[in-house]
Amino acid sequence: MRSQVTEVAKKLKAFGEVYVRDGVVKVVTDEDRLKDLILYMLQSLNARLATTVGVDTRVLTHNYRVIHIFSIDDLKIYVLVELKVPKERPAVRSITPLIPGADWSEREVRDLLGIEFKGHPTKEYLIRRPKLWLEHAYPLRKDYPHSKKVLVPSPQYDIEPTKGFSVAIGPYHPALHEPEHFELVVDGERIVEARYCGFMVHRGIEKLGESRLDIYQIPFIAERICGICGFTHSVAYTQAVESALGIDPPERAKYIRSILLEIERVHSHLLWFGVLFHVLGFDTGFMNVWRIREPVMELAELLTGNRKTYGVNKVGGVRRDIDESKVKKVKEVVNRVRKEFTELIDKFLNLSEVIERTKGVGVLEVSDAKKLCVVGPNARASSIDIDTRRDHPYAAYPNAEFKVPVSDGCDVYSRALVRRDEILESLSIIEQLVSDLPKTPLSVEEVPFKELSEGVGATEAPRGENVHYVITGRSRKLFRWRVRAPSYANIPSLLYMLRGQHLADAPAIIASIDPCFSCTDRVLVINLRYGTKRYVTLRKLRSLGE
Amino acid sequence: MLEGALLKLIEFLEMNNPITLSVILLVASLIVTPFIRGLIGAYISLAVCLFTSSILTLISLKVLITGSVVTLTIPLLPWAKYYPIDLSSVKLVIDPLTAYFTLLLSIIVFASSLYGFGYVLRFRGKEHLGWYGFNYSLFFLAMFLTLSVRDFILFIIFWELMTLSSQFLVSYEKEKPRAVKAGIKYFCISKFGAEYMLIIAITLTTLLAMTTSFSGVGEFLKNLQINDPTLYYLLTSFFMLGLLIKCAAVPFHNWLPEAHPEAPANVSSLLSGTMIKVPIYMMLRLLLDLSNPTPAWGLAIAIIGCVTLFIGTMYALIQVDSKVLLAYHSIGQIGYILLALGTSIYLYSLGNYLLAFIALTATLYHAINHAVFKSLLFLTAGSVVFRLGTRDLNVLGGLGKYMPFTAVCALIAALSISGVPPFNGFASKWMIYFSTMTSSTILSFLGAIAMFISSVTTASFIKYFTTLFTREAKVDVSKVKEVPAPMAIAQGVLAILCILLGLYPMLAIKASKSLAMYLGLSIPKVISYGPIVVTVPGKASISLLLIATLLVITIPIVMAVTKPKIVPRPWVAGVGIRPQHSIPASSYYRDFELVYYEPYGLGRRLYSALCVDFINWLRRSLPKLSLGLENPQNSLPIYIAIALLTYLTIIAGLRWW
Amino acid sequence: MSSVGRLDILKKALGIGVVTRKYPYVRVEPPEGFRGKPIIDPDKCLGCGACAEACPPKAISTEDSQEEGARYVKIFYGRCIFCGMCADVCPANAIELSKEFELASKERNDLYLVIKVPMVKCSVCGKYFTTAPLLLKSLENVPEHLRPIMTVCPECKSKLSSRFTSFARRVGS
Amino acid sequence: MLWLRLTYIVLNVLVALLLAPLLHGIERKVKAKVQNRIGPPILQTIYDLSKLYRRAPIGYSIASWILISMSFSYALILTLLVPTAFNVSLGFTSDLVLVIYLLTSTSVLMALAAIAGASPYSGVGSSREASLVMAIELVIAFIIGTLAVSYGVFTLPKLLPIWDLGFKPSVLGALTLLAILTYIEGLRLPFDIPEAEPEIASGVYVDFSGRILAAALHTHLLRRLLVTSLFIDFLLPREWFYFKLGGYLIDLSIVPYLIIMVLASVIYAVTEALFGRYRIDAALKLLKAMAIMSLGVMVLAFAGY
Repeated sequence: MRSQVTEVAKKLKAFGEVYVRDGVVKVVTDEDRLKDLILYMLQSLNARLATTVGVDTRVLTHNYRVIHIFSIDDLKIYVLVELKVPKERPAVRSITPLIPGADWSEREVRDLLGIEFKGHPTKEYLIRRPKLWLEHAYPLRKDYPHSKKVLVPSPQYDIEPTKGFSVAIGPYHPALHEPEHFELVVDGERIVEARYCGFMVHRGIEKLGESRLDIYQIPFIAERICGICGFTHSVAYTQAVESALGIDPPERAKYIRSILLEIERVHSHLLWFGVLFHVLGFDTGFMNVWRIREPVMELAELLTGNRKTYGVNKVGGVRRDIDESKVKKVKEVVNRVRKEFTELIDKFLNLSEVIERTKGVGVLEVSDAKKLCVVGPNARASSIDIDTRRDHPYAAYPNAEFKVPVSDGCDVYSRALVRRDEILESLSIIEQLVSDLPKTPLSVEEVPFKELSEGVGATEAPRGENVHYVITGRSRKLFRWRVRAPSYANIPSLLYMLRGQHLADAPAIIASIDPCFSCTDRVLVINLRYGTKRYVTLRKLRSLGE
Repeated sequence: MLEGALLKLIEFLEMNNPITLSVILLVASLIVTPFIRGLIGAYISLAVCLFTSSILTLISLKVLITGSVVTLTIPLLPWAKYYPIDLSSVKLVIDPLTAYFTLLLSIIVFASSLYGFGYVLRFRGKEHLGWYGFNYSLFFLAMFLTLSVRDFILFIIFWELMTLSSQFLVSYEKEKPRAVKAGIKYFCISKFGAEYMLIIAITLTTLLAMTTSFSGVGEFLKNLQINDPTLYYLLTSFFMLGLLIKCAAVPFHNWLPEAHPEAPANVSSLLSGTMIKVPIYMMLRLLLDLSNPTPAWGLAIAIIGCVTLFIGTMYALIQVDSKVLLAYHSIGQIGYILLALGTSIYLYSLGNYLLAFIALTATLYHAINHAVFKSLLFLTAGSVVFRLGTRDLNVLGGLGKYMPFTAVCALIAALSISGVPPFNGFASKWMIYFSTMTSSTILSFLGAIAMFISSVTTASFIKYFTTLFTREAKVDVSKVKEVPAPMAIAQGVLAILCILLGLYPMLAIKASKSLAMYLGLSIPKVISYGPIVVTVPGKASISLLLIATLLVITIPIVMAVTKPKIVPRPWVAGVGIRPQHSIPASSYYRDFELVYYEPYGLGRRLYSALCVDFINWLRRSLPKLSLGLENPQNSLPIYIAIALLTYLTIIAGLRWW
Repeated sequence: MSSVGRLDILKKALGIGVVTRKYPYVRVEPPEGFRGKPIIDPDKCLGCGACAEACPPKAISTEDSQEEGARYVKIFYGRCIFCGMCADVCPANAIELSKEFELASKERNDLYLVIKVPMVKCSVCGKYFTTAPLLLKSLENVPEHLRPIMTVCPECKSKLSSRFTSFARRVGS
Repeated sequence: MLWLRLTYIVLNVLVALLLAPLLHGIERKVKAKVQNRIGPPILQTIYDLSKLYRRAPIGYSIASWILISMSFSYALILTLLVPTAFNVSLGFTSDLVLVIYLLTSTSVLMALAAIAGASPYSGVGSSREASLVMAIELVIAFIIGTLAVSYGVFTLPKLLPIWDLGFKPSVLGALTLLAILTYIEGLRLPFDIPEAEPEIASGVYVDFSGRILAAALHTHLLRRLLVTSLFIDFLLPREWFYFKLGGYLIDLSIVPYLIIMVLASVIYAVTEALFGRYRIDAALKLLKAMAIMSLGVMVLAFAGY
C-alpha cells in the first residue's frame, strides 16, 4: 500500500510539487496542468472529490489558495490539489465541468471569498443574496471581522414567479424539521422539476473557529454543527488538528471515540427510520423505532453525561472513561437493541404500503451518484462501495471487524436496507470494541503546537463521509477551518431523485438521504432568518454533467 | 290597397291568439335586422325574442295547467299546395308535450336574450350585429316552430332552419379560426348525419304512410308495430339515428364540444339548454305519441343514455376550458335524460306503470333542470369571457371577489348540476335513480352508473367553480368588475329557477301528468304527491323544501358562530402566495384519470373509429361549400338555396314515386 | 404476509405496554455524571477567571466593580453549552455541573448566575486589584518576607520594580 | 307523543355533536396504546374543539367561511335524518339516496372551501378528496343498487334494520363492503390522503383557523360518526330496546348504540395504527377493486340471491 502511494506520488510529480504525509498527498499545481491532473486522478486513480477549500493567505504569501480535496479510496489517501490564486482579480479555472460534484463547493468559495471560477457553468450564487448582501462583503477573507453582519437589514423572503404549478416544501413544512426550501413544479401530482434553496440558517461557525476560538474550544463548538451527529464532527475536527500537530492520541481514547461514534450512528439511523415511517404516515413504526432508540440515548447519557452533544472529545484524547460497570451496561443495551430491532424492523419494512411507497421511488442512478460525488448510505444504496471507516481507517476501526453493507436498488427502500444493516454492524462494532478496551491513559500529556501546519480529518458520519480541513495559525488558534458535512454532498442529488416522482413521495425522498440542513448551512456570518433564495435547478445540474 | 292590407292584418291579429303575434314579430325582426349593422340590429332581435318568449312562457304554462290544446293555422303560401306537401298554411298545435318544451325553450330564450343585451357589447364595432340578430331570431323561431308543427315536411324544413341559423351563430366570430372550423364541423355532422338521416326517414315514412301529418304517420306506425315490426324498427332506426346525432349521444357526440363553446355565450346556453332538447322532444313524440312504447327502443335508448352520460362526464372531468367542460357536461346530462326516457319507454312497455311514470317525470324534469342550470353555467362562463376574454381554466381564478354575484350564481348552478340537495338537479336525478334502480331490471345497473357519474359531475364542478372563482389567478384580475345589469339579472333569474324547481317539483309532475293523460298512458293511482314532498308511498320520499328550510335556518347560525376576521394575504410555507402556487385545472384529479383510465381509452377508440374518418372525409370533400359558409353575409342566399334544395329533393322524390 | 406482519406488530405492541411518561408531572432523574446546569460555589470561588477564559461559547464573564470593591463572576445559561470546561479548569473545584436541566424561563434574568467575590485594595495606590480568596490562596505559596509585596497591584508593582531596577542599576554601576 | 319525538330529535343532534369528538378522543387513546404511548385524555378532542371555537378565525377567503358553514349545516341536517342515539328521524324525507348525497355534499363543500384558501397544499388536498369521493361513490352506487334491487325501497326507516326485510347473501356482501367503506369514508389511515400532514401540511385544513377550523374538523368528525351510525342502523334491531313507561315509548337503543360505537372506534383505531398512508393512486386502485366486487354483489342480487 505504502509503495503504491509513493508510486502515485511520483506520478503526480508531473503535475507539480508533491508533499507526502501519512494518509495525505499534497500536489501544488497550476492552472495549466490542472485539467490533466484531474483527468488523471479521475481516470487512473478513481478519485472522488470531497470538497473545495478557499483560503485567504494574503497575509502570508500575498495570494489566495484554492485546495481541492480528493479522496482516493483504493489507496486510503486524501489528495490535496492546491492552486495559488493571484491577489488582484482573484480567479482560477473551475473543475466543475469535469466533476459536477464540485459545483456547490466552488460556488461557496466564490460567494464567501470572492474567487472567480473560470468556466463554471452557472453564474448564480449559492449562498450570497444579491441586493441583500453588502457589496464586496466576503466574510471568509481575513480582513473581514467576524462580528460584522453581511446582510442589509430587513430582507424579504420571496420567490420568483415560475412557470407551471409549484408546490413549496419548506422553508416551513411539517416534513422538514429545518428551514430549507424545495420548490417542486408539479403536473397533476407528478414532479416535473425540482428547485432547491438552502443556506438559510447561518451560524458562522467556520469564521468563529478561525477568529475567536482556540483549538481546544473548537471541539465543543464543532459538536454543535449538527444536532444529530455532532460527535462525528468533533472527532473529525480533533483528528484534523491532531494530524496537523503530529499527535497520536492514546489507544483507549481512540476506542472510546469509536464506541461513541457507533452509538451515535445507531441512534441516528434509528431516528431516521422513525422519520421515514412518520413521513409515510406509519406512526406506529415511528413510535416503536424511537422506543428502541431510547435505551441508546440513555446509554449515551450514562457514558458521556448527555444524551446528545457528548462533549467528551478533546484535542489529544477524550475526557471521560468507560469503566467496567458501564461496559456491562453497554453490552446489555446492545443486546437489547439488537433483539428488538431485528424483531420489528423487517415487519415494518415488509408492510405493503411501505414497500409500495419506497421501492422504485427516488431512484438515483449509479452514474449520477458517481458524478455528484454522493457519500454515505446514499452512495452505498446506489452500489458505490465507500466507507470512510474502512477506506481511511481512523480511531479504533482498524481493530474492529465489520462489513460495509451495499445495495444496488438505488431507491429509498435500498437506503433503508443499507441503514438497517449498518445498525446491526454498528452494534457488533460496539460489542467488539467495548470488550477489549486497552488500558492506556485517556489523553496525551502535552499538546505541542505547530504553526501553519495543515491536516485533514475524516469520519464516517451516519449520513456519510464528513471531512474537516484545518490550517493552524498562531497562538493556539486556527488559520483556516473548513467543514464538509455529508449532507452537503448529498443534497444536490435530491433534485435528480425527485424528478418524475409523485408529490406524495417527495417528503420520503427528501428524508431518504437523511439530510442535515444545519450541517450544510454552517458557514455564514449572518444570523437572519430570511434571505432571498438562489435556485439550483435540475436542468442546470444536468448541464453540469454533460 | 295599403289600408286594406293593414285592416286585414289587425283583423287577423284580433282573431288569432298571441302566438301569431309572436311569430309575426319574429318574422318582422328577420326582415329588418340584416340591414342594420350596429347595436340596434341585435337589440331589435333580442327585444323581440324577450317579448315573444314571455308570451310563449305564459301560453305554454296555461296549456300545461289546463291541459287544453291550442291550435292555430297561419296562412303561408296559398299557391304551394302540391300533394302530398301542403305549404298553404302552417298548422301549429300546442299540446302538453309541445307546451312543456316550449316552456323550457322560452324560459331559456328569455334569460339568454336579456343576457344578450349586455353580452353583444363585446362585438360592438367588430362584427355585423344585424346578422347576429337575424340568426338569433331565426334560431328561436325555428326551434319554436319545430316543436309545434304537426307536419313532417314542415318539421324538416324548420329543423333545417334551426341547424343553419345555429351554425352561423356558432361561427359568428368569423375571425377566430376555431369558431369557423367548429361551425363547419357542426354543419357537416348536422347536415350529413342528422338531417339526411331524418330526410331519409321522413321520405320513406311519408311515402309509405301516404301522408305527412303527424297523426296520419302515427296511425301508420302503430299499425306497422302490429303488422310488420321489422319495417317499424327500420323506419324508426333512421329517425332515431338522426335524432341521436342531433342530441349528441355517444358515439355521435364529437361535434358538440367543439361547436357549443365557440358560439357567443347566450347562444351557447341556447344550444346546450334548448336545441339538444328538441331531439328529445321528437323522441318522446315518435316513441310515445306516434307509436306505442316498445321494450327494444326503451332499452336501447337507456343503454345509449348510460354510455352517453358515462363517456360525456368522464371526458368533462379532464377538460381545462370552461365552455368545453360545460359542453361535455351537456353530453353527460343528455345521457341522463336519455336514460330516463329509455327507462320510461321500457317500463311502460313492460307494464310497470309506477316506475315508468316516475321515469317520464324524470325525463321532463331533468330536461328543464338541465336547460336551466346549463344555461346559467354557460352564462356565467360567458360573463368571465365578457370581462377577461379567456376561457382557460388553467390561468383564471380569484373572480369571486370581483364578480360576487356571478360567482354565487355559478355556485348555485354548479351545486344544482352536481345534484347537491336541495337544488333542482338532485330532485330529477333522484327520480332517475329510483325509477331505474328499484326496477330490478338491467336498468338497475345503469342507474348505479348514473349515480357514480353524478359524483364525477360534482368533482368536475369543484374544478369549474374553484378555478374560475376562488383560487388565485395567474392573470391580472384585480380590475375586473361585475357584469352589467341585464346579464346579472338574466343569471339571477336562472339561479332562482334552479332553487325553485328543486323546491317545487310539482311543475314537472303536473306536466308529466297532463302529458301522460294526453298520450293516453296510465297514471298510477297509488302515487300521491303532496305539495312539497315527492313520495312514492312506502318506498321512497324526499322533501327538498324541508332540507332547504333547515339549511336556511342552520347556515346563518353556523356562519354567525364562525365569523372570521379578514386579514391580509395568506402565505404558504413561509412565502407569499404566488400565482404559480394555485393549482391549475389540468392538475385536478390526474391520478383518478390514471387509475380509471378505461373510459378514456374507450372514448378515444370510439372517436377514432366512428368520427374522425367521417369528418375528415367530409372536410376534404367540401372545401368550396365551407368557404361560403364562413361568411355570415352569405347566409341568406345559402339558407334559401339549401332549404330549396332539400325541399326540391323531397318533392322530386315524391313526384317520381 | 403483510397482514400477518400487522398482527404480529399489534401483538408485540400490546405486550410492551405503555413506555411514555407524563413528563412534567413525573420527574426524570438523570444518571451519575450528567452534565447539567453549571453552578459556582460562592464559598469556594476564587474569582480567578480561568473558567471565563476556557468557556467556548463565552457564557462566563467576570466584571470588577471599583465602587463596591467586588468582582462579579457571571454565568449566562442562555449561552451555556454544558461542556463542562469551566469545571475542568477551575483551580478551586468551585464549579459543579448539577443535574438540573429544566432551564426554560420567561425571564432573561433567571438565566444568570452571579457570584460576588470581595476584592482587596492595593496597598500603594488604593485601587481594588484582585480578589481576596485568590490573594489568600497565593499567599500560602509565598515566603513570609515577600508577602507584603503581594498586596501591591501589578501596575504599582511595575512602577516600584522599575524604580527598584534603576536603583539597582545605579548601585551596580 | 310529538313532544317526546321532538325531544328525541333534539337529543339526537346534541348527542351526535358531542359523541363525534368523544369517539375521536377514544380513537386517539386506543391508537396511543397500540403505539405504547400514554396518549391524550379521552376528552382531548372536545377540549381542542372548544378551544378552537373560542378563537376568532383569521380568514382570507369569505368563500371558505360560507362553504364551511354550509358543509357543517349539511352535517347537522344529517343528524336529523340518520338515526344515531335514538331511533327517530324525519322519516318522510329520510331517504337513502338523499342521505348519501348529503354526506357527499359535506365533502364536496369542504373541498370547495379548501381550494378557496389559495394554498397549493389545500388545492392538492381538495383534488385528492374529490378523487376519493368519486371512487367511493362508485362502490356506494352499486351497494345502493344491491339494496334497491333486493328490496325496491329507498326510505331509510323501511330499510333499518335490514333484518325486517328478509336477508339475502348479496345484502351480506353489500353490508360487508359498506363496513369497509365506513372506514374509508372516515378518511382514516391509510386513506387520510386529503390531509396527509407530512406531505401536504394537513391539505384541506391548512388554511382554516379558529372557529372555521373547528367547524371543519367538527364536520369531519360528524361525518365519520354518521357513516358508522348508518352502517350500525342497518344491523341494530332497535325495537328490542323499546320500553313502555306510563304510556310513553322509551327508546333505550342508545345503550347498545353507544356500546357498538365505542367498539367500532376501538377497532378503527387499532386498524389505523397498523397502517401507513397510501399514495392516492394506490387508494384509488383499491377502491376500484372494491367497485368491481360491489358490482359482483349487485349482479348476485340481480340474480335473486
